[in-house]
Amino acid sequence: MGFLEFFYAKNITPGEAGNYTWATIYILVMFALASIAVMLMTWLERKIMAHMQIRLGPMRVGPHGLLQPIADAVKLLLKEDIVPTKADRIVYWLAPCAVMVIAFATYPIIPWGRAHAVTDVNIGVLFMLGVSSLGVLGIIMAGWASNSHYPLMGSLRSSAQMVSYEIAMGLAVVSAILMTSLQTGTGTLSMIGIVESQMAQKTWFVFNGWGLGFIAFVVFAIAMIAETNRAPFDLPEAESELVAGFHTEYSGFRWSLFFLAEYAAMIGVSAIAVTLWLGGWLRPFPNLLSGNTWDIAFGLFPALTFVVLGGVCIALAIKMPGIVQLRIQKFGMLAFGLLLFFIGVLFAVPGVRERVQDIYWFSLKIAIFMYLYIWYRATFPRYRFDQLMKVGWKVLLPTALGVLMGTALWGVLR
Amino acid sequence: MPDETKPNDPTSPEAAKPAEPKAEEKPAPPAPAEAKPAAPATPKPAAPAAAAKPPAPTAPAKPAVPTPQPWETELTARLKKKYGSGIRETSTYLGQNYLVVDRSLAHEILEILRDDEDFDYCVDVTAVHYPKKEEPFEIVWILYSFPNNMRVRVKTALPEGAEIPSVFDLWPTVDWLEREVFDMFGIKFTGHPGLKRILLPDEWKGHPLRKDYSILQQDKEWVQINLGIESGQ
Amino acid sequence: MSNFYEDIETKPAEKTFLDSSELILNMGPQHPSTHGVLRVILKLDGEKVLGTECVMGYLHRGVEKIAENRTYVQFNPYVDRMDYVAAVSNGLGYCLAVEKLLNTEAPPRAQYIRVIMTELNRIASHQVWLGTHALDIGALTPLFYTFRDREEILKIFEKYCGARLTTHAFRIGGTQYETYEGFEKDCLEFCDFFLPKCDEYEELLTTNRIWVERTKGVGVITGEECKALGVTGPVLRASGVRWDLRKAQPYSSYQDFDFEVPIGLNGDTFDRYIVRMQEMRQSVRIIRQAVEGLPEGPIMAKIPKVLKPPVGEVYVSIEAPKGELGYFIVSDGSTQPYRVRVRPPSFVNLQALDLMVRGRLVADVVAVIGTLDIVLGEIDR
Amino acid sequence: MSIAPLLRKIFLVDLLKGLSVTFRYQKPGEIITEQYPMERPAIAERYRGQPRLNVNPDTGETLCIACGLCALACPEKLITVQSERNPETKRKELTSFSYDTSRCMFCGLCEEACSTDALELTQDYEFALYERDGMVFNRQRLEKGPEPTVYAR
Repeated sequence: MGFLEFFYAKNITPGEAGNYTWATIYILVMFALASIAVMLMTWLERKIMAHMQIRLGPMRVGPHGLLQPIADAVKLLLKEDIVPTKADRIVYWLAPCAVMVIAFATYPIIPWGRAHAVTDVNIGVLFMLGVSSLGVLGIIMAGWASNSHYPLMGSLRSSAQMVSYEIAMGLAVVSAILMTSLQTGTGTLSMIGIVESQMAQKTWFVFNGWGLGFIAFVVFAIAMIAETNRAPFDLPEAESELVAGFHTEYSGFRWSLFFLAEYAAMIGVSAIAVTLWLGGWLRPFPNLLSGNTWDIAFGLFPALTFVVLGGVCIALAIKMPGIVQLRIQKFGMLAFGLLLFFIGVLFAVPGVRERVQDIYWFSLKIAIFMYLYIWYRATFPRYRFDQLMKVGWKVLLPTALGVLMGTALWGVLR
Repeated sequence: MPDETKPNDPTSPEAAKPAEPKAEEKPAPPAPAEAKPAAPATPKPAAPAAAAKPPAPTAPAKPAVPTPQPWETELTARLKKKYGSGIRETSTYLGQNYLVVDRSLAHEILEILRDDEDFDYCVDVTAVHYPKKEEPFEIVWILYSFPNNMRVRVKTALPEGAEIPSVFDLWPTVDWLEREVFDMFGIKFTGHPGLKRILLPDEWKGHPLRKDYSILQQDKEWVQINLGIESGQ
Repeated sequence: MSNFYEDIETKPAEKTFLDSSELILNMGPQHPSTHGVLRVILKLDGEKVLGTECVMGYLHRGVEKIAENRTYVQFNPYVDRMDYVAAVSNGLGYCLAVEKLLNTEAPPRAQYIRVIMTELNRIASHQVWLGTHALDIGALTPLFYTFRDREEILKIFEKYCGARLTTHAFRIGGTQYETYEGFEKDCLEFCDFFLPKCDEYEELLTTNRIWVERTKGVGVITGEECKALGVTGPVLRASGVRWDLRKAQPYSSYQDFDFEVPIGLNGDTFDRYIVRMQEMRQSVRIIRQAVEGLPEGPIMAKIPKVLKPPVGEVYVSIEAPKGELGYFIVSDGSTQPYRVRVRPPSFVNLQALDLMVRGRLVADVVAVIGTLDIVLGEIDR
Repeated sequence: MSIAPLLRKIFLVDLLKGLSVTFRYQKPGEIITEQYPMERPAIAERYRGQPRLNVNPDTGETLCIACGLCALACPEKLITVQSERNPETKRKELTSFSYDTSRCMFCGLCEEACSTDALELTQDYEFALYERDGMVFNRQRLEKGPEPTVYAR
């Protein structure tokens, strides 16, 4: 019982408490949830982009294509594994693994709540930045090992791109970290520490420093798109130029690893942005609208969201035309709606409510980023390589430097 | 089904000479077709309605059989003065002007047309194969003048195996067009920077748009070697 | 002027110590953005293009040979299969050429119907171009919007002549089909529907900084180079030459309509984009005028059942969406053409690719292929 | 550079404009996808689809008079009409009619050539097959006309 009690009572991460059992459980759960999130993300991306493009997107596998990611996974697993004859086999084999491992390596320190991280690393942000920028290694390995022109060019583009945006990104992060030192005089690199510092300063860093925080945030938001090779900076895999870029020669499950890693990395860098500028797991207006009533009101949000989602699903199921062909889908949709509904109800239970809401707010903020990723992809054309470099070095880097100095100045003058 | 039409065997031979615009064998240089345009099908002789500028106001109701009319303008006069018998024919047919020139003069005349007469755009280069003729290939350059909004066709005849100077130096546009003519007819253009097949594979044997190349014919050997199938049909 | 080809050939690339050996990149024949089965062999220095060579013929069907073995009427459906995106324009060119050979003309009503159909087709063709061009540059979404609007045109085609893509809409001497009930209404409704959508495409692209950066100054070609290379159509007009066969040598009663020929100034990809966008709007104008002025009368000229054009040859060209589409037909007096030569605009325009991309980046090759608006069915014939 | 374009550039107005377009289109009402087997497109009356040899609805006799005009008109020469002269009525009677849909390009020339409206290109477009065998339609198949496919799980 003490086992559960720890989870329920303590407000520190298992890593801090030195509880290995819980740390392991956390890692496993996080890995599982991240995989589910990635799968959901692929579905959402296809769905949202389809709607932006006046299409329906996947509709056949499961109700509204809900089971499409699973079908895709099965398909990819069953596909023939093709290795080019002249490929460097070991590196070719290692590349997707490396990309995948690196993408998921950032997850343990993402603070989904005060207690909902595997551990609190005192150099958290540094670790995040370092590990996420390692992803380029896997891409270069893939491009090199394929022994083909398109992947090679894709990986070259990717390495140049990631290295250049890394700098702007780092500078933007530094300006946020500067802000953490305002209250206490000593800044922190710990992910949890940064959020707590925002709590202490009674503001999200994005609104801090007369707009400087916002500019830094925008710089980071742009750089992180480039960092994850997403549109409009998706040159390494520009399908109209390089077919599929660094993973042109990959197929089947290996390819799907790249795919998963891409989404995992997206969630990872979004988590950094959320932590640094958007108040991490903090609910909106924790100071302004404090008090018991507001706590309960905001605490009910997760429950409400799930109930509403469930309701939408049930409504959709009822609205589905009653054709024989759609009967299974209809029941599936209904069941899914009910499941969401019950999850919602469960989240309203007082004990669960408090534990869940941190995770909920953090996830919601990440979800907004994910939506933006998709939205950008549906809207923007792709930059050319030299223009990408120009944006990185001539626009983002000076801006980030300026913001950094501005923040320092602002911190002194304040 | 008649795969092979008989090109130089029109229904009535006496009609052929004046009506045929391609009159290479004519010995007398400027011999435009004005004599006896007796057409085989319709007995009505040609109305002079056809001789007009490009947007030709032809009579739509009753189609008279048109014949090539002599084309006399300052341009042709200048050319004839300079080249005399080198210009074999200057005619206009259905409002479309054309010159038949000696093949040794073709490049020179085209150059003059480009430089002095403002035909700054070479629309097309193509060829027609008349296997029955002594000089079986006819090369056609279709020129257009942007300043004068005027088209002219320059034609010349070519015997089998003969080469013709490329006009790539005049209009770079003929690069691929000449390659296509070479591909389809086997006519060689001297001075072309990279004369090789364009639409067919490089190793293909035969030139498909020649009249002796049946529509069902193909390079069986190439198909067998490169596609690994018995026949492409 | 004539030797700019050699200029480029002989101009040595600036050598630096960073230069490495050349990379040969095979773009196509299976490549997402070569618009079919075009193979472009790129000689690269890193990302910089040192030279290109196009390899074509993967789609060669011998259309010109087929023509020699079909009657004049029978060959008509085949021309639709050359530039299948603008099938109606192909049909119009062929019909006009054979009519010229027969020394006849379609009746006014047929001419007006032809104008309406051809202009609708021009819009459809430009929409396919816009969608795929935007897709090449990385904007995924305009493709769907343009195809949605093209669908409306295809519906009109389907209702009018029973086919959507390879329409076979016109016959020699006029048109086979009388307009269906509600044809005028459909066309006008499309015009009203289309203009706001056109603005929407522009909202997505024209001012977008990425789009502008990707297209401005890319693939520049001057008017003189265009003329020397025989490049026609919107590419020529974007280089500042106000030349449109519909104005220069009007056919099919284009002289009746009031429209403008939009031109560009810089001859770059952005200008070509603007010119084509404006052309779509002008097409709408023409359609409106043609529908409102649609005369009554027969739709078929009196032509014999078996066509035997007199001996002779004609060259007739029209302004297809991609440029000057010409038909050079030689008749020997029989029922079958002795020789049909198609002057394909895409084929000639594609020659400019090398000039336009030399010294630029790989990404520009994609943009330039898109902006040339090629259709491989027409190039390979 | 004047101030307005500069500001517009800094505040990413051009990008936001584009974003607003895609955002607006997310409404489910804008979707134009047809879920094909469940939703059928409306086929125009003049659509040129699967060929059919019409019979007189009253008598069940074929309308074809075996004149062979369709076979002549066909650019692909894929129609063969065979007939024999009935000694009693002294009229040609259709014995066999074959139509190779695998080579057909649905140009409609045969339909136009038919003087009795016997050969017709119908509105049916669902006659794809898994093998080439059934693609040459014989007289029975042509007279039977289109068989709309029924989709079921």
